[in-house]
Amino acid sequence: MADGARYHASENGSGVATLTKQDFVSGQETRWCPGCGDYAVLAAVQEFLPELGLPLERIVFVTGIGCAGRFAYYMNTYGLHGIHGRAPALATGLAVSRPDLSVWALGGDGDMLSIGGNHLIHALRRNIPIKILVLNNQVYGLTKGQTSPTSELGKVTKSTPFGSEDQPFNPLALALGAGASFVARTVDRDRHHVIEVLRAASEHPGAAFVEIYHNCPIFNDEAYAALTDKDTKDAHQIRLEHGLPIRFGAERERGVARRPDGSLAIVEVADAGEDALLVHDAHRADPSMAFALAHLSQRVSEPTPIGVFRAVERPVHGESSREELEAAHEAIGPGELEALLHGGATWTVES
Amino acid sequence: MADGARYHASENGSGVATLTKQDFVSGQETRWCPGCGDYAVLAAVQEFLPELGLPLERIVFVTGIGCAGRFAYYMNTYGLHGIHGRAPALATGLAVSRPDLSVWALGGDGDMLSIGGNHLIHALRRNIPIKILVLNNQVYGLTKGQTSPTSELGKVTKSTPFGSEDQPFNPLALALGAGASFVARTVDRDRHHVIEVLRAASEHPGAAFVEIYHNCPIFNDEAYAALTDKDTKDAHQIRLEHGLPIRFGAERERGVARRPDGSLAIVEVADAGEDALLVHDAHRADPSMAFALAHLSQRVSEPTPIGVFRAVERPVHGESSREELEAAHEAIGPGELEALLHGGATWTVES
Amino acid sequence: MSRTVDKDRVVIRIAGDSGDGMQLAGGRFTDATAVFGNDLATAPSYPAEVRAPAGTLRGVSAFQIHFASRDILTPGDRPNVLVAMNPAALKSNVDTLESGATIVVNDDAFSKRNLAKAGYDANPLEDGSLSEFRVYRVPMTSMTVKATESIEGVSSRDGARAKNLFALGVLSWMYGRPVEVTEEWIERKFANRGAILTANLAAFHAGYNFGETADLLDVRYRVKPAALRPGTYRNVDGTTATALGLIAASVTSGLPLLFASYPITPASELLHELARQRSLGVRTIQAEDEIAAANMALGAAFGGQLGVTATSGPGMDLKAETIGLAVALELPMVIVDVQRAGPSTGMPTKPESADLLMALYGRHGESPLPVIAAATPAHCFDAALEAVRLAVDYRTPVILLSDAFLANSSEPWLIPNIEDLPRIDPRFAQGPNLDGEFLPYLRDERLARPWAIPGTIGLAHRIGGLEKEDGTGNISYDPENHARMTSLRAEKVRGIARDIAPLEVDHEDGAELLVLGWGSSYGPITAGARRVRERGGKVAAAHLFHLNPLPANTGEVLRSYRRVLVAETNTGQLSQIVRAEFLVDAESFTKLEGKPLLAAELEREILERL
Amino acid sequence: MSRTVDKDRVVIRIAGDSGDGMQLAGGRFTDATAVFGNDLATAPSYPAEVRAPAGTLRGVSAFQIHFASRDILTPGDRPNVLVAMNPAALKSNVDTLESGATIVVNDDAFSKRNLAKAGYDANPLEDGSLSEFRVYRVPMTSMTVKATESIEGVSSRDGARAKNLFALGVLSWMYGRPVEVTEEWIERKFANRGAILTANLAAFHAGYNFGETADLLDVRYRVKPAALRPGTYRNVDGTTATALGLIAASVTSGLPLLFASYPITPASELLHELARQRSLGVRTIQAEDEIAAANMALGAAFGGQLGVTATSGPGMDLKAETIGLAVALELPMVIVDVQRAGPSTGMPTKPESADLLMALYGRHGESPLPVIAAATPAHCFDAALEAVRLAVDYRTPVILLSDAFLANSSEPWLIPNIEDLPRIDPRFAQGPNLDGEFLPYLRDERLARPWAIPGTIGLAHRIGGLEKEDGTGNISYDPENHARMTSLRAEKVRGIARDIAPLEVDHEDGAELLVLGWGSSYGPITAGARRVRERGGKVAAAHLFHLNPLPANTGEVLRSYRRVLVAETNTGQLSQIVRAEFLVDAESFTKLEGKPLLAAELEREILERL
Ligand SMILES: Cc1ncc(C[n+]2csc(CCOP(=O)(O)OP(=O)(O)O)c2C)c(N)n1
Ligand SMILES: Cc1ncc(C[n+]2csc(CCOP(=O)(O)OP(=O)(O)O)c2C)c(N)n1
Ligand code: SF4
Ligand code: SF4
Ligand SMILES: [Mg+2]
Ligand SMILES: [Mg+2]
Repeated sequence: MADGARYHASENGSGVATLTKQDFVSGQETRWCPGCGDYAVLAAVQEFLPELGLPLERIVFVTGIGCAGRFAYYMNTYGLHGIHGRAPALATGLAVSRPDLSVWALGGDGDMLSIGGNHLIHALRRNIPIKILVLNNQVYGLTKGQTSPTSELGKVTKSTPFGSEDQPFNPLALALGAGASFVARTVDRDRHHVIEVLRAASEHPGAAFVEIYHNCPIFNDEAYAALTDKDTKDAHQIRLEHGLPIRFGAERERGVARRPDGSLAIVEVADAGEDALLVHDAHRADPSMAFALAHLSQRVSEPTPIGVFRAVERPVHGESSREELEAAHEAIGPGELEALLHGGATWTVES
Repeated sequence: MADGARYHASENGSGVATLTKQDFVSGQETRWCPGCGDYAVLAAVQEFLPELGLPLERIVFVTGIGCAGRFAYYMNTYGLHGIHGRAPALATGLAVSRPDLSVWALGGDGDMLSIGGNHLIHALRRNIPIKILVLNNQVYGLTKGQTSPTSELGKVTKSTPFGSEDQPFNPLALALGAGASFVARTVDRDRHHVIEVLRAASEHPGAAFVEIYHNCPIFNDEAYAALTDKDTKDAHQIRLEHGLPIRFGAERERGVARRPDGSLAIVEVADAGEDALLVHDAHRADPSMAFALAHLSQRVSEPTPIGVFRAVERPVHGESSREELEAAHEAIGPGELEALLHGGATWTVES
Repeated sequence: MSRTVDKDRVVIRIAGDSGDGMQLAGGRFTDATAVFGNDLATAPSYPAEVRAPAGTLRGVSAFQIHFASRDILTPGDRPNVLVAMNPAALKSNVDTLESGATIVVNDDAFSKRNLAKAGYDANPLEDGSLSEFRVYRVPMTSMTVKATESIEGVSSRDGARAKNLFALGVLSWMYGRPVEVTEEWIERKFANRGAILTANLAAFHAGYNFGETADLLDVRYRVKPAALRPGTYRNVDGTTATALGLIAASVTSGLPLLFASYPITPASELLHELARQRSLGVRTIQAEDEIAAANMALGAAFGGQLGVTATSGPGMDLKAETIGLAVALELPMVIVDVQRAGPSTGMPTKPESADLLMALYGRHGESPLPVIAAATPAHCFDAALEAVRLAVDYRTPVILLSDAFLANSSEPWLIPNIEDLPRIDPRFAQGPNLDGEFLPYLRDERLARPWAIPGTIGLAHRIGGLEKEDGTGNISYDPENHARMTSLRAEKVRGIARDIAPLEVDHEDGAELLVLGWGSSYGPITAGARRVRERGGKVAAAHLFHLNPLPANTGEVLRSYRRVLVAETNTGQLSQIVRAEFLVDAESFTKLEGKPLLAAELEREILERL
Repeated sequence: MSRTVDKDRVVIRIAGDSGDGMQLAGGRFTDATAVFGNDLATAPSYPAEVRAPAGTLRGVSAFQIHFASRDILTPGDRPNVLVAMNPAALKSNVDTLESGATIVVNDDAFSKRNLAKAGYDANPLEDGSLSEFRVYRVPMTSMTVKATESIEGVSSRDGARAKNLFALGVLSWMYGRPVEVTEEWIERKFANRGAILTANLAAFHAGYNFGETADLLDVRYRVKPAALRPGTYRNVDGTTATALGLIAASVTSGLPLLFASYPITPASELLHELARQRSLGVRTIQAEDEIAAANMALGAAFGGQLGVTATSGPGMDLKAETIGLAVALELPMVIVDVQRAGPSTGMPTKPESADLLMALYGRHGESPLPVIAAATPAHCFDAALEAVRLAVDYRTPVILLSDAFLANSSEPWLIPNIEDLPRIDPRFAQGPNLDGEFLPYLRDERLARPWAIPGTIGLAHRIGGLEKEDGTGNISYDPENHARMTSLRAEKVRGIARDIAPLEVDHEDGAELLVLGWGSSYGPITAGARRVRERGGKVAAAHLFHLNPLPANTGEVLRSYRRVLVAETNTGQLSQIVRAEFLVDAESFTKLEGKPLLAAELEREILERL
C-alpha cells in the first residue's frame, strides 16, 4: 500500500532553520573552466537556497547536457542529470507527481532552446510548477564552440566559419510567446541580482522562466561585458522593478518611455520628464508590455533590461487534480481494486 | 558532373500561363470526413496557386501526419508526406538546397505545435524560405479526438475526460516570440480571405507563418462558428489591413484603439473617434504591436483579428551563401577535387 | 418451424457502414455470449479513415466473434455467419467466409445506389454469385421503422437508426442468447432518454421476434456453455486489461501511477482508458511528444512513482534515447509498445509484431533491458503486472510489447483474487547502506541498486547518463569501471532468468516438431496445433512471454526437438534470436499482411512439416 | 657522442598539460615522419573537460605516434618513448609504457606544487620508482626561455610557451626527422607574427641542437623509410577522410552535398570540417537537433541532392524514425554514426563500437537498410564513397559506422586518382516509365525505384511513409501488397550482396582459426594476427566492411574454419549476427573499456586458441 507519509518524511529533516550555503555544496569537484560564469551562478543558487526554508532533501535539480548541465552534480540536493534537451520534460514528470518538492530545471542555451525548445515552450504553456533556469552563454560550451540559437547573426564559430546565417532567439520573447506566466533575466556577475530573481521565481506558483546571461571565457568571452563591466554596467543595466518607473544610468538619468506610436524608447529623463516614464507592471495580464520590453535591446551591447519582466498567476498544471489524486491514492486499497477489476459486465462460472 | 541546368528544366514546362485550379487537383480521392474544413482550404490553395506563375513541377507540398497532413496527396504538385511534426525540417532541407522551388510546409495544430513545435520555431527564427500553413482545428483529428496544444483550458476530450489542465498556445504569439518575419491568420470558410493571405505569404521572401482556423465537424464542431456564421461573422472578424485603421462590425462601427496604458482595446468608433483608431502597420520592425494584436482576443468567441499581422523583411537563411554555392557547384570538377584531395602536406613514394 | 442444430463453435461477423453501430451490436452480443457461458474471442475492424463516405467499401466497420462450448484461442479465421447491413459490407467480407456460410443481409439497403457505391454491377443477391452460401434477406430497416413508428418522439429516421439492435435481436434468437443481458444494458445506457430507450428495446425485440415467428429463418443453433474454470469472469480487450494491470500494480505496490503518453493509433486507447481513472489515483499527461512522455514517466520514477509510457512503433523510435537513459539511471519504468504495421507510418490501424529486435537493440551502446510480450487480450493484465514487477525489483526500464490485434480484441478474463496478485515492493532506500554512507549504485543480491527518492533524509544524491563509478554512482571514465558496469548491467538483466517461469511446452509424445511463438501468435499457434492433433498429427508448442531474458530452459527445450518452427508476423525476428543464442536451425513461418496469424495457416504449416 | 641504433618501429607518446601544445607537437612530428617516408599511425587523447585545471591528471593531453620501416596498422599498444612535460603527464602515462622504455621529462616542471597536483608524494624522478625505464631529465622550460630571451618582443612567458617546439626538436633529433618540414610549417603558420615566428623557430632549433650537442642523450634511433606503395600520400584522420569521401562523391555524382548535423562529440568535427568547404559547393546546416538534421538531409534528398547527416550514439536514437521514413520513401541518404562509449551519455570522448545492432534493427517495423563500417582512418574515404554509391544506386538510406578512434586517429593515405573513383550516377528520372505514365515505385533491375526530383516536368508525384502500392506508390492497405512491398524492400537490400566485394580472407595454409572483425578492429586484428604468424602460429583473418548485407561468400568462409573468433568492442554484436545467419559457433573476444582493441590483446587471444 501507498506510504503517503513518505512525502512528508523529511518535514523535520535536515534542520531546515539552520541550513547555510555550505549545506548545498556537494562533495563533487566542480569541473568548469577557470573563470566560467557557471561558478558564479552556482554560488548564487547555493547562497539563495536556504531561503526556501525547505530541507535540502525536498529540492531537486534536473539538468540537461552541456557545461551548465553539470550543475546537478555540484548541488547537495537530489539531482538528475538527464539527456540533452529533456530537462523540462523530466522535471514535469517529477513536479506534477511530487508537488511536495521544489523542482528546478536547468540547462544551457543549446540544451533549452535548441534541442529542448519544444519541451521548454510546452512546460511554460502548461504552467508546470518548476523553475527553469537557462544559462545563456550564446555558444555551445561542452561540445567546444559551435553556434547556439542565441548566437548573433554573423557569428563565426566552428560550425559557422563564414558566420551564422540565423537570427538568434530572443529567449524572453519566446517564453512570452509560449504564454509563460513568469519571465525574468539576470546576469551571472551580479550575485545580488541573481538571488533577487531566484527569489521571485521561487515565489511564483507556476512555471518560472529565468534567463541567466553567463560568460564563457573559452568560446565566447565577454559576450556580456557591457552589462557587467564596472565602467559600462550602469549605462547598460536597465533594472526592472515592479511598480517603479523604469530608470537607469549612473545617475538614473535615462529611462524607458512610450513613443506616440506605442513602441518603447529609451529617453533622457531630463528631456522627457519623469512622468513620461513607463512604470513597470510585472503583473499585467496582457504580456504585450513585457514583450515590448524584451525587445528593447537587440544586442547586449545596448542598454538591456534585467529583472522580472512578467509574473502573473494562472492555473498551475496539476493543481486542480492534485487533491483528488492524493486522496484517491490514500484511499485506494484492495477493496477498490477489487471493485475496479469487477467493473463492467461480469459472470460467474460455478465449480 | 552536376547538371546545373536541371534546376531550370521546367522553366517553360507545363504551360505556366494557362494553369488553372484544376491543374492542381491530383487524381487521388480526398478522404476527409464530409464537411471537414480541410476541403475548403484545399480548394482555396488550388485556386490560388496558378497566381504563383510557376510551373506546377516547381511547387512542393511537404506535410506532417494528421488529417491535414493528407493534403500532400491531393495536390498535383510534388509532394512529400513526412512523419509527424517534421514537415518544417524536411521543408528546410529542401528549400535551402533548392531555392528554385516554391516550398510549402503544412500540418495540423498537433503536428506543427505539439510534436513539431521546435522545428516550427527554428524555421521561423532562421527565416527559411518556406510557407508554413498550420491548419488549426484545436483538436487531434486523425487520432480521433484528443486535446491539442490549441484546445482551450477545460476542454473535455478523450485524453482529458476531466477537462484539459493546460492553457493553449496562442500560435501567432508563439510565432512572433520565435522571431517570425511573417505572421498571418485566416479562416477556412472565407475563401477570398484565405487566398489573400496565401498571396501575401507567397510574396514574402522568408518564412511565412499562416494559421488557418478550420472546422472539424467530427471532434470539435463549430469551434470557429462565431467567426464564420453569417449572423456573427461581421461582429467577430477584425480584418487587419496594412495602412488602414482597424475597424470592424457590420457597419464598421467598432475599432481597435490604444488605451492610455499602452494596451489595446476594442472601442466604439462613435465614442472614441476615428482618429483614435490604431492604423495597422504590418511592416513595423518591432513585433510588439503585432503581438498585442495577437492577444486582443483570448477566445474565438470574441472579436478576433484575421489577416497579416506582420510582414517584415530580414535576411533569409541561405541567401547569403546561395550564389557562392551555386557557382562553386557549377565550377567544381576533377581538377578542383584533385586539388582538394592533395590539400595539406603530401609526399610521394617513388616506384 | 425452425430446427435446432448443435454446434461446438461459431464465428459470426457483423458488418455495416461505420455509422451503423456494428461495434455496439457486436459488443452486446459478446456480453450476452459471455454471460451465457461460452468461451469467446472477438476482434473489431474499423475503417482507416475517421469518416469514410457512407456506403463505400472504405467505410465498412465490422465485428467478429468466435464463441464455443470449449475454450478457444482466436477470434476465428473464417466466419460461418455474416450479417451484412449494406452491399459494401457484403462485398468486403464475403471472401473471408467459409464455404456454405450463412449470410443475413439487410435487404432494404440493397438499393441501386448502394450497390453502385459498393462497386457492384449487379445485385449479388439476385445474380447467383452467392450460390455457395445460405442467404437470408431480411428487410431490417423497414421492419425496425415499423416496430418503432408508434413510439412518440421517435421519427422514422431515429427508428431506422436502431436497425443494429434489430440485427442483434435476430442474432440473439438464432444463437439463443439471453435477452435480459441486452435489455438491461439498453435500459442502463439510455436511462434518461425515454423515447430512444423504448425505440431501442422495441427494435431489439422486433429482431428477436422476427426470428421466433418468421418462417424465413429455419435454423437455430445451440452452442452449449463451455466448461470454463470456475470463477468470476468479465470480457476484456487488451487495452482494458493492460490498464487494469497497471492500476493493480500501482495499488499493490503503493506506487502512484503516472502515465504519460502522446496519442498514436493503436496505443491512444490506453491513454483514454487510464485518463478516466483519476478516482483511482491515476495521473495521466498527454505530453507534447513521445520523447517528453518518456521523460515525464522517468522523471516521475525518479520521484518514486510508477512511471509508465505507451506508444506504437514510430513513437518507440523517439523514446529510444530516453529508454537508454533509464537503463543507465537504473530506475524502474514501463514502456508499452502497441505494435502496428510498419515501416515508418506504415498501416497505422493494422497489427504486426515487428518491433521485437528494436525493443532489444533499438538504442545506441550496450543497453540491455527486460522485454515482455503479452500473448492474449486478457494476458495483457498479467503481462503489465509482470512488467512492473521486474521494473521495480530490478530497477530497470521494461518494454512491454502488445500489438494492434491484442489491444482491440477481447476475450473472457477470469478475474483474479487480489491476494493472488504478485507482491511488488518498492523497497525504497531508507538510510545509508555502507558505513554510514549512501551509495546509490551499491547493488543487492539481484544486482539492483537502491531506489532513494527525493524527500528521504540523508540520501540526497545525483545521478545521470554519464558512466558511473561502481557503487558511488559518481562520474567515471575509468576503463575497468566501464567494463565492470557494462557487465553488471547485462548480468542484472540476464539474472532475471532465475526469477521467471521456465518455458512451458505443450508437448505430445512423439512430437518432433516444436512450434515456438511470442506475443499475439499465441492464439493461432495453440489453435493450429490443436487442430493438427485433432487430425492425428503430433506437434509440440511453446510460447515465450519473456523475450529478454529468455527463460533459463529455452535452449534445452529447443534442442530437444528435431525441428523448430517459429511463427511470427515479421520477417523472422524471434527466429534470429534463438538461432544466434542456441544455434538451432529454427525455421520461420512469417506473414506480413497487417493481419494476425490464422489458426488455419498454422495448421497448414505444421502439417507440411510433419 | 651518441650512437645510432636501427629500429623497425617505434611508438612515441608526447604528453603534457592541455595548455602545453602537445597535439601541435605530435602533428608536426607526424608530418615530418610522413615526409620522411615511414608508415605511421597516430592517436590523440584529450581531457574529457573543456579546460581542466592546469597540472592535474584530468588536464593531461597526449599524442601517440607509431611509425615504422614497414606498413603498420595501429597507433601502437605500449609506447617505447614517453615525453612528459609535467608530473601529471608522467603519472597518467607511465603505466602504459613498455618495460625498458625511454622517458624524457621536462625537468623544470617537476616542482613540489606540480608533483602535488599530480598526486605524487615524492618526486618519481628521484625515488627510484622509474628504475625500469631509461629516464632523461631535460630542463625544457628554462632552455626554451634561454633560447628565446634575446628575441625582441618575446617575454619569458612567451618563450616558455614554445617549449613544445623544444621537445619536438629533441624528438626530431632523436629520430632523425627532416627539420625542413617543421621549419616550413612554422614559417607558414606564424608568417605574420614576426617575433613569435622567430621564437618558435629558435625553440625548435634549441631542442634539436640540445640533442646534437648535449651529452645527456646518448642514443639516436634510425627508422628507415617504409617501402610503401608508390604514389602521393597525405596523412589523414578519419574525420578528414570521411569529409573528403563525401565531397568526392558529391563531385563525381554531380549531386550537391547538403550536410545537416547537430553537434555531438566526436561527430562534430565532421561538421566543422565540411562547414569550411563552401567553395567546393558544400552546404552545411547546424540543425536544432538530430531529428531536424536527419529530416533536412532527407528533404534535400527529395530535392535531388546528396543529403548526409552525421552524429554519435544518442543522436542516432533520435534519427531512427526519420531513417525509417527514408526506408519507406526509398530515397538516397547517408547517416554517419561516429560511435562512442555508451549506453546513454556514457563516456562521450571514448571509442566503442556498440551501435551495430542498433544500425541494423534500431527502427520499428521491418526497415532494412545497408550498413557499412570504416576500418581505418584512411578507409573512411572509401567507406564514405561506398555509402553514397549504395545510397544512390539503390535509393536507400545507408548507415556508415565510424567511431571515436577512427575519427581522431590518422595514418598515411595514398591519394587515389580521380579517374579511379567509383562512378556514381544519380540516374534522375526524366520522363514517364510505363505507357506514358510515371510510376514512382516501378523498380529497375536492382529493385531501385526512380528518383524524380521537383522541377522535372511531368513527373510530379507524392510519396510518404504510409504503405505504398507497388508501382504507383499510392497509399495502400491491401494485405498482399504490404507483404510484397515488405519483401521487395528486403530483397533490394539483400541484392546488394551481388554488388559488393566478397569477403577476402588473409589466409595461411594450415590455419584452423579465423579471426573476424568489423570497423576499427581491423588494425589490431591484422597486427595481432601478424604477430602470431611471426611467432609461427597459423591464423586467418577477415574483415567485414559491409555489415548489411554481408558479402555473399561470408557463410562459406566462416564454415571453412574450425573455429571463428569475432573481436569487437561491444558485448558480441557481430558474433550474434553471424551465429544467427550461418549457425557457426563463433566465439567472442570483447572489450568494453572505452578504448580500442590492442594488437597484443589479439595476439594473446589468438595464441590461446591455437
Ligand atoms: C542527443 C544529443 N545531442 C548532442 C549532444 C552533444 N551536446 C552536449 S552538450 C551540447 C550543447 C551544449 O551547449 P549549451 O546547451 O549551450 O550548454 P553549455 O555547454 O554552453 O553550457 C551538445 C550539442 C548530446 N549530448 N546529446
Ligand atoms: C511519432 C508519431 N506520434 C504520433 C502519431 C499519431 N498521430 C498522427 S496524426 C496526430 C495528430 C493529429 O492532430 P493534428 O496535427 O492537429 O492534425 P489533424 O488530424 O487535427 O488535422 C497524431 C498524434 C504519429 N503518426 N507519429
Ligand atoms: S567551455 Fe565555457 S561554459 Fe563550458 S565550462 Fe568552459 S567556460 Fe564554462
Ligand atoms: S476528423 Fe475532423 S479534421 Fe479530420 S478529416 Fe474528419 S472532420 Fe476533418
Ligand atoms: Mg551554451
Ligand atoms: Mg488538429
